[in-house]
Amino acid sequence: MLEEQMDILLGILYTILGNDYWWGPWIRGVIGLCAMGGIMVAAMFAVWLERKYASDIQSRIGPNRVGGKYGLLQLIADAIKLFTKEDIKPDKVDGPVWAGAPILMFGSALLMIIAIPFGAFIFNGVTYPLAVTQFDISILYLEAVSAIGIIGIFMAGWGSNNKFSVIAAFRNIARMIGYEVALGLTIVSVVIVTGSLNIVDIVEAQGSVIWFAFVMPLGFVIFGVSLIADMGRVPFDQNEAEEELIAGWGTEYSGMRFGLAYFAEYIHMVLGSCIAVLIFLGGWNMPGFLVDLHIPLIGLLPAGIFLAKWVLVMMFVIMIRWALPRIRIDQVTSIGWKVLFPLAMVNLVWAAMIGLVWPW
Amino acid sequence: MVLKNFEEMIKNTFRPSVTRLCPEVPTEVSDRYRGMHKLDRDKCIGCGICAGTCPTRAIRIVRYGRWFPMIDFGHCMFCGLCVDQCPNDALTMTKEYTEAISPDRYALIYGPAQLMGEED
Amino acid sequence: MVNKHDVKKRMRQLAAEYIHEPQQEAYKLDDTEMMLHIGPQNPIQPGPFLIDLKISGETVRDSKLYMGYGHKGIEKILESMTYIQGLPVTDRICYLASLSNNEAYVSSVERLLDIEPPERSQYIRVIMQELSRIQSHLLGTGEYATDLGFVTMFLFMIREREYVLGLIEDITGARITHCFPRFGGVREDLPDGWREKAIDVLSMINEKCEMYKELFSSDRTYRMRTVDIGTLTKEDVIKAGLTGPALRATGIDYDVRKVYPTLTYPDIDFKVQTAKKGDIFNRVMVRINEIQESCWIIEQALDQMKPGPLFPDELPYGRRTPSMRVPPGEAYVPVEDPRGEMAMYIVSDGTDKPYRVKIRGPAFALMQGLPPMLENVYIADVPAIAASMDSCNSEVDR
Amino acid sequence: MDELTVLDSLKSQFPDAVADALIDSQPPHIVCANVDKGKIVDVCSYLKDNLQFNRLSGITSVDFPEDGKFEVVYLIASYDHSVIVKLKAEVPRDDNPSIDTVIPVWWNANWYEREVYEFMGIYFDGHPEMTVLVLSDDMMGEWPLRKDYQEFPQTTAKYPYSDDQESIVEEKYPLEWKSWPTERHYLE
Repeated sequence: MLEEQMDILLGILYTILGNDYWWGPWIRGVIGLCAMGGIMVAAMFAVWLERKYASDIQSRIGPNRVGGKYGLLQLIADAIKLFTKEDIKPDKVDGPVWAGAPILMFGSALLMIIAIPFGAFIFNGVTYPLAVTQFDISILYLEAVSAIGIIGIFMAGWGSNNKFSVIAAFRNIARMIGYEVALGLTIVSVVIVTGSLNIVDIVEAQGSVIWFAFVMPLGFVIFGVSLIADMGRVPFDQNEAEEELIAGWGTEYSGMRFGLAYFAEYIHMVLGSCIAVLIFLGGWNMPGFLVDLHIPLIGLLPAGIFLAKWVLVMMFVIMIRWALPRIRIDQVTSIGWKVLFPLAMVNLVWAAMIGLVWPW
Repeated sequence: MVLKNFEEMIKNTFRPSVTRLCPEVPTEVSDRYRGMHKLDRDKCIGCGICAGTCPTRAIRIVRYGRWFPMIDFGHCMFCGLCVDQCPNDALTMTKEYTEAISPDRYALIYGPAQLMGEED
Repeated sequence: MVNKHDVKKRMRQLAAEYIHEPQQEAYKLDDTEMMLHIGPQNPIQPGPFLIDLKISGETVRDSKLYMGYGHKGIEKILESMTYIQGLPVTDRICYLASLSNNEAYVSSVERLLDIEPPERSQYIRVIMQELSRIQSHLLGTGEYATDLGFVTMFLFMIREREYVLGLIEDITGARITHCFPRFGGVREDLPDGWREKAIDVLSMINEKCEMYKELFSSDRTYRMRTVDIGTLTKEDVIKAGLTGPALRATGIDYDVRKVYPTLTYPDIDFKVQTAKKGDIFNRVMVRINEIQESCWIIEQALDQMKPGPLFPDELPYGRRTPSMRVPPGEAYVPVEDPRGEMAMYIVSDGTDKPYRVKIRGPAFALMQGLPPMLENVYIADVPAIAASMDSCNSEVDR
Repeated sequence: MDELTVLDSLKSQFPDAVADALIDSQPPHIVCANVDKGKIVDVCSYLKDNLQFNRLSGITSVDFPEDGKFEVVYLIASYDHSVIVKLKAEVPRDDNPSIDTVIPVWWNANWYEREVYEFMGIYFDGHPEMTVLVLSDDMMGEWPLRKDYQEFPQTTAKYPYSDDQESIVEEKYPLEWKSWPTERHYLE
């Protein structure tokens, strides 16, 4: 009885997946919508995790009222508050630039979604990555699109007509130039080894041999530091250092405009963690010490593995924020150019040597 | 290196939290806590020393049968000088402090009856 | 009916009247410079004050300090109150050091009255002074850590401070405004079982201080922000007349507890904590060392204490200090506040109210010495330097 | 360096300018002296250069309207020894009371002098910026710490009744003694 039903179900799945017509725009569209909604939920989860984990670190209780004992729905309450706030537009801001900045930041974060595979679905031995699109230069696309958000921050700083905001915007640009180079070079080193700019290929390359975090640990550390700098989190959150610059570029924003920009930052953090998992931590592949168990990778299990890794990376990023003081902007740029950039070059040479013998 | 910090933070994650849920779990105050006043009807002689010594002039002597103090908790700063100087130890301080908050400042004026806990 | 447009117009007029071309030298700007007004309301500040920074890029070229946003007129208030009524007012000079302020006031009045508290009271006052120092340093260092973006450290220190406040509350009955010493003694004796509780808490704080020191000195990002930044030399501190940890961090072992010993400090064995370089890192380290030294002082005081009266026998009133006439004269007794030398210069004319009270606070000198330190530093160092001085704005404004 | 040395040195160096020099009987044994108003900078620089008084602890002022004078009080201490010197300079209480600044001697006299000026109205000749420090700009010229300053409320708090509220309370507690207890209980 059960077997019959399973057969019917598998038959339907096979028809859907095996058929190019179905696997074409429709499925991708559905995945895209799911990813869109999922990323919002994930960002809300990130905010909740940040607050809850920070409170654990600091011996506090944290959110505990809205949505049960653990305050799971706290962010919904916050969102309602932000939506219903008065939209205050300061008198002397540069209107379109000021109003467009949060939209641009949010948009750039959303643009990244389409290239990222959020796990995979394995059926009949065939891997179907849960990505909206699969194109050959997806990692390059991600790099390019994520940099658009920085233009948004500069627009916010400039359009606000506020000294603190403009200082923050300049700091952001200076930091971005310093760190985007190292970030790009580590990604290039991964690309050299795998010989592909497609994230799915990179993940599959790690599945067969070993994760890139162990192949090039130096590159992984550089990537991690640059990524945190890219996300703008402590110790690299000079662009919104509240003790120095009040709220940095966000000084003149309030209500949902602020909420949008704030949310965009968290989406950025969520997607950044995803990228770290994908290109250095093996994506949806089973961790090495569990491979011997021979658990068959079927169905949505890979997506679950991906999710678990993603949560761990997020927790690490959050933990760093609460464990370290902020460093100064001149130190940030000098670390970027004098330490990370040369090391990234060294890593590039190392990757080229690995690439000669890859796959082992 | 910064690893020491990471270690300390991760260790701290597993320690119990030291804060408490505010209105649900009451604050533990010490025995000597200087909260709102309590007046002993039998001991008070209505001398007015408390009113004379109050730095914020929150105490006033009024007629309630005999002379008794009346305290404005909106002005009281709980320094305890009135309690110290009370010659008959009629005025004491309790651990109660939540009642000293009100949106209506006139509700904070406690007459002798309220201080003695006799009515409302 | 108020028209919204009219309100806006009026506000613009007011703004135009208010924003005038400043005449002072500090406001003349080059093409590459701009003024950054930090304050009077800013997240970095413990109280309201205004720093005008002349910045060029990320570097501060010049700075100007404006005080007085929290002026309370305490000196004038004290003139209009009797001596005992003035005691709770001295709590409000700086809420972090209210016990030291009480002590400075009470010891000056005791000089005028020519009475001396008995030994037990003196020991209790020593204990209160040191507890006050511990809680002030914990909060001051925590606030400073926040200004570096190290929020967790602030919450750690607040957590420990809570236990110290609990100890103080057990004795005085209040958490921050204590009003505890009296002329010639103290309000109440130590409660039963306080000694054991205190020793537990103090040893815990001692351990935690070791942990803080380890975290502070091993953390590279922290050292990058603090070592060799905001350095004060010996000449600088002598010029600015500083006292307290900011002075001792430069290597001068000047401590009011040693130089003008009051109470039973001469009987207690303690070391004046100093450091060599006088930068931010050293100032904070001196503070944490002082917390440990204070724990040691309290333990000694608890051991040396003997049972006895709280007030001298010849004093007729004890803790029921009435409004009384004080013989004419002048008194000035320095006391070591958490931030430095605290003293009140009290002039009495023989009535029941002080004729003049001058509050000489340590934060006044610290604030005055701040603008020269802010030249040619980065903007990010401004909060770090200002917070490492641990100055209390409320005390400067009074 | 002890109190007697300082006292003798001051007396011998400035026989005319220093008067009523004595040592306070109670600890900390402060050396008190009245100094001629015109000689204050000389005495201060002598103290700093020859007796290591390198720390100005504070400058304050006291108003004596009956005697028609202000006293400017200099509290001077040192990082090297434990003697405190208290110098008093009398300034006549006329329309423009003034005294010389001691900023050339001690840099940190700046704010103390500004404070004395805004509160007491004693002008310090030669001070680089004699502006308000803690008061607001429009209070300049009121000299709030002078004894004849009228604006300060003599009672720090008024009982918070409006007239109608007073009647409500009176209904509840019939007040026969309405005035505040103004008599203090003195203890000689």
